[in-house]
Amino acid sequence: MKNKKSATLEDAVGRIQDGATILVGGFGQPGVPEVLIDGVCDLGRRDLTIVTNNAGTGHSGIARLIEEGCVGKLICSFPWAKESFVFKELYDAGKIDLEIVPQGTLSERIRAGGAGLGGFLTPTALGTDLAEGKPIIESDGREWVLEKALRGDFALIKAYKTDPRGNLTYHLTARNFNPVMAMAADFTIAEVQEDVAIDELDPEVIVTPGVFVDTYFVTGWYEIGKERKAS
Amino acid sequence: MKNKKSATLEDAVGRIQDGATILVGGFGQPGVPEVLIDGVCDLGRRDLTIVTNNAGTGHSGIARLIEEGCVGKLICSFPWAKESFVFKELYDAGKIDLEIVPQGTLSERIRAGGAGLGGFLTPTALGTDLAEGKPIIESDGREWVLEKALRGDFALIKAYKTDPRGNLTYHLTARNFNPVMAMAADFTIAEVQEDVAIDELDPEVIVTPGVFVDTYFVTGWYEIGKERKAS
Amino acid sequence: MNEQNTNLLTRLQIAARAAQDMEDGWLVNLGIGMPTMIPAYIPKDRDVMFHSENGLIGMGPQPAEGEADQDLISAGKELVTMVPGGAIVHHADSFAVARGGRLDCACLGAFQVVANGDLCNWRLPNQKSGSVGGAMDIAAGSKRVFAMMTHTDRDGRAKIVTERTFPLTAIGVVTRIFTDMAVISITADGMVLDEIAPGLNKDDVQAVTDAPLIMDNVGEIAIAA
Amino acid sequence: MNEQNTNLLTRLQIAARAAQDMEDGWLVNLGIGMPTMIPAYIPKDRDVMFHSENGLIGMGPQPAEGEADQDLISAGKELVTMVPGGAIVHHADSFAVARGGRLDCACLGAFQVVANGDLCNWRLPNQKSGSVGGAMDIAAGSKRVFAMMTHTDRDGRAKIVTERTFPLTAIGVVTRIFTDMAVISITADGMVLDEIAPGLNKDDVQAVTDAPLIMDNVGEIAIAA
Repeated sequence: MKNKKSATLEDAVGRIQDGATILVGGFGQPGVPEVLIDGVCDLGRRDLTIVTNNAGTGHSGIARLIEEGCVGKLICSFPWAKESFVFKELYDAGKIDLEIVPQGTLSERIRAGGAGLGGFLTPTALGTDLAEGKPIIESDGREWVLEKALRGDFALIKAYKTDPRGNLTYHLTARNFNPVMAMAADFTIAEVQEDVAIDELDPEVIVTPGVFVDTYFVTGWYEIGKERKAS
Repeated sequence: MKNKKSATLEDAVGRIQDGATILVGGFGQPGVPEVLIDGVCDLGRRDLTIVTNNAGTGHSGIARLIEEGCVGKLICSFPWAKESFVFKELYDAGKIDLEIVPQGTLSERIRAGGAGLGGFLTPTALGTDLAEGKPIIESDGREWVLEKALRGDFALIKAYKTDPRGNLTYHLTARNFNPVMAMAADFTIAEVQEDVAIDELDPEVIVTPGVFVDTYFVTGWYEIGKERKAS
Repeated sequence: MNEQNTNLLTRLQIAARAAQDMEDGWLVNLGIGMPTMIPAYIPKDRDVMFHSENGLIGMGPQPAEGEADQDLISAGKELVTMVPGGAIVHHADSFAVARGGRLDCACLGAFQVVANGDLCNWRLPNQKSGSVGGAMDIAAGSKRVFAMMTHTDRDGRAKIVTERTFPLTAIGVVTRIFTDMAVISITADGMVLDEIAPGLNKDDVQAVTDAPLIMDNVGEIAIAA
Repeated sequence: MNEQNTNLLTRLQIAARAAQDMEDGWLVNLGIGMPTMIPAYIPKDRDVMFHSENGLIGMGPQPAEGEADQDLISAGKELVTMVPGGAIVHHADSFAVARGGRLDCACLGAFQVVANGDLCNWRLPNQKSGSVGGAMDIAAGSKRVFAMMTHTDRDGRAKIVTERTFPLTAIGVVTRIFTDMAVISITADGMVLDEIAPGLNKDDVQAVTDAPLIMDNVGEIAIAA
């Protein structure tokens, strides 16, 4: 049996190239794969399209990736938070593009991508600015917005435990977008707090089956949101 | 806190009326809520639309419901199995209607219903008899079948453990359609093997949050597929 | 209006009044700001569960000193706790709860509410972009939407209007409005003034409400002690 | 053809040949019938996981006497086991695996395969209804579809055709065909005869294949001992 473990951070993220579309887990700070993001920063990639809920906090995680000029476009639901000042500065300077997607639509577009669907009909955003340009479909006597599926070339996710096959569990609200993003990328990279032996995870409590995970990197527990500059 | 437990089987299923659309869990025999179905049989309801994967096995579960003349229409993916002879007899006699839906589309239509969506675009069945009459939508350079969401007035599901709030776990492949059906009904009724105290289920391993469950009935373990005629 | 300002409810008082409408057995989503003050005022004999769209069903109060977990936060990104019988789901499932008919009520802040229940709460008209978050999904999906806001803006202009000037969040979803002056229901017959703050009269409220109010049976808001 | 019947592969031999194509690390879905015979023949040094659409990822062989669990079955409704590192998911997630690009291969029985890869395997032409099960979803979603069947029907008619006479399951999905006579790949250039059963020659195969076969480089099927 092939063990999906990456021995080094560079092994885990090294195949990411300039211009890639990357789904990045997290809501606020919990569930953000900060170590993997640091790995991408260290690679110095450019023109990435990042799909994630927030526009980063302080100078760590997504904020660091933005600050170091790696991101060409951000697709998110909540860009304008006080703590996302790094994003605002680059956005105001015209150095980064932004697409705003309602949060439920964002998670559902990603799930649809993961489930091999082309899109879905949602009541969300009907009649609003955020439905502009999107097809409106009538079905069962109601109007719905047709939203398209969204996939990544890569997904960077954060999980709690893994086994050698990449079966994952999560921790509290650090779960958030991670399980749906794990499904929706051509190559899914997980950072995990801890890896355990093949038979240690109860098959009933696995949230992300290992078939969705291409490699994982073990980080141990760390305090989230701390600045960890170029390693 | 309100306990969602039904003291009797009749309490659990009593509000089901003639003509109701009912989602019924199970794939083959695992996960079929046989006790709840027996309860519906005992009520003598008529003209029910049943949404479930199979057309029943032998004389128990869905087969009993069909045999006793409760079912006006069956929506399923796999009607013609040797063990579904009861269904075949009534179908051949023109006493029951049938709608065949591909299995992945069936589970996804139910999930879409549970998720408040109107439908979704799928590659499944494109160009086949089972896409006849359904809208074909072009998106991202491909054609997709637009499938509609499917909800029930009731869902009858089978789970393993519950707490007083109706938080559910499942057992092996008896999970199958049950979690998505639990989401997609106006009133969801679970039969469970065992109920436990409020803090005994780890919040991380709950598969169906209790917010989707309206009431539950505790059955204990039983051997599946046995005939249990009118109680 | 200036002489009446002392009769306006405080933010806590608005939250306390809205809390009285939270029914036993409900699942409720709370927007950021004023709505997050609701839980403290819910009558103790009612079992109300809180849904936080980041996958937390059964959100509890802030943790005691030293008992916080960095991975357990609310949608407003505050450290929180979980009540017994809570559950964790992923984001898509969390929004399935919100859109799928299992959210009994969403209490949301608002910039403007239109007479037909249109909600505007995600972006200012002069901003080219806003932080929509989960507002549109939750507003569109919840069985009921309660809007919470000051009755007028800083310049004294009505926020309950007949035509909106703010970008739309969701069409016709608001069922009740809680302000510092009044409680107003949106019904098939129109906007009904249900209650007014002590010391105000009906005309005070209508004077700063663009939409016409039905004022046949108006009570007084009970102020929590 | 009668004198050649003894050279036709048995169902087990077809399964054994298909098993050689299961690559290390693959996730594979097996249809009912012949495909379920594949696992026993997979080379021991390869790690192949089996997906059963009823939510079982990591399906193992039938249980030993007395070790069956009534709640652990395959899509074919046989009692099975789970391998270490397996996982259980619900039905919608299971089909997300199938349609979402994570299923490396589906091995499915077939009534007819068209030269362009169209698969017909769910209903007979004279039946007004069929049991589609997960066939259409899995065929449409899998990275590769391997069709397994006898080369001809009971009346000796070709099942590999230029125009289908059976109801369609999925358009252009079949990538390889394993029959009792041959292994045939479907490529951008057309159908390629890769291997034939020992004792048969190329023309024997073409004679009972409606679609034209490219026969530039034909090997012999290695029969498992």
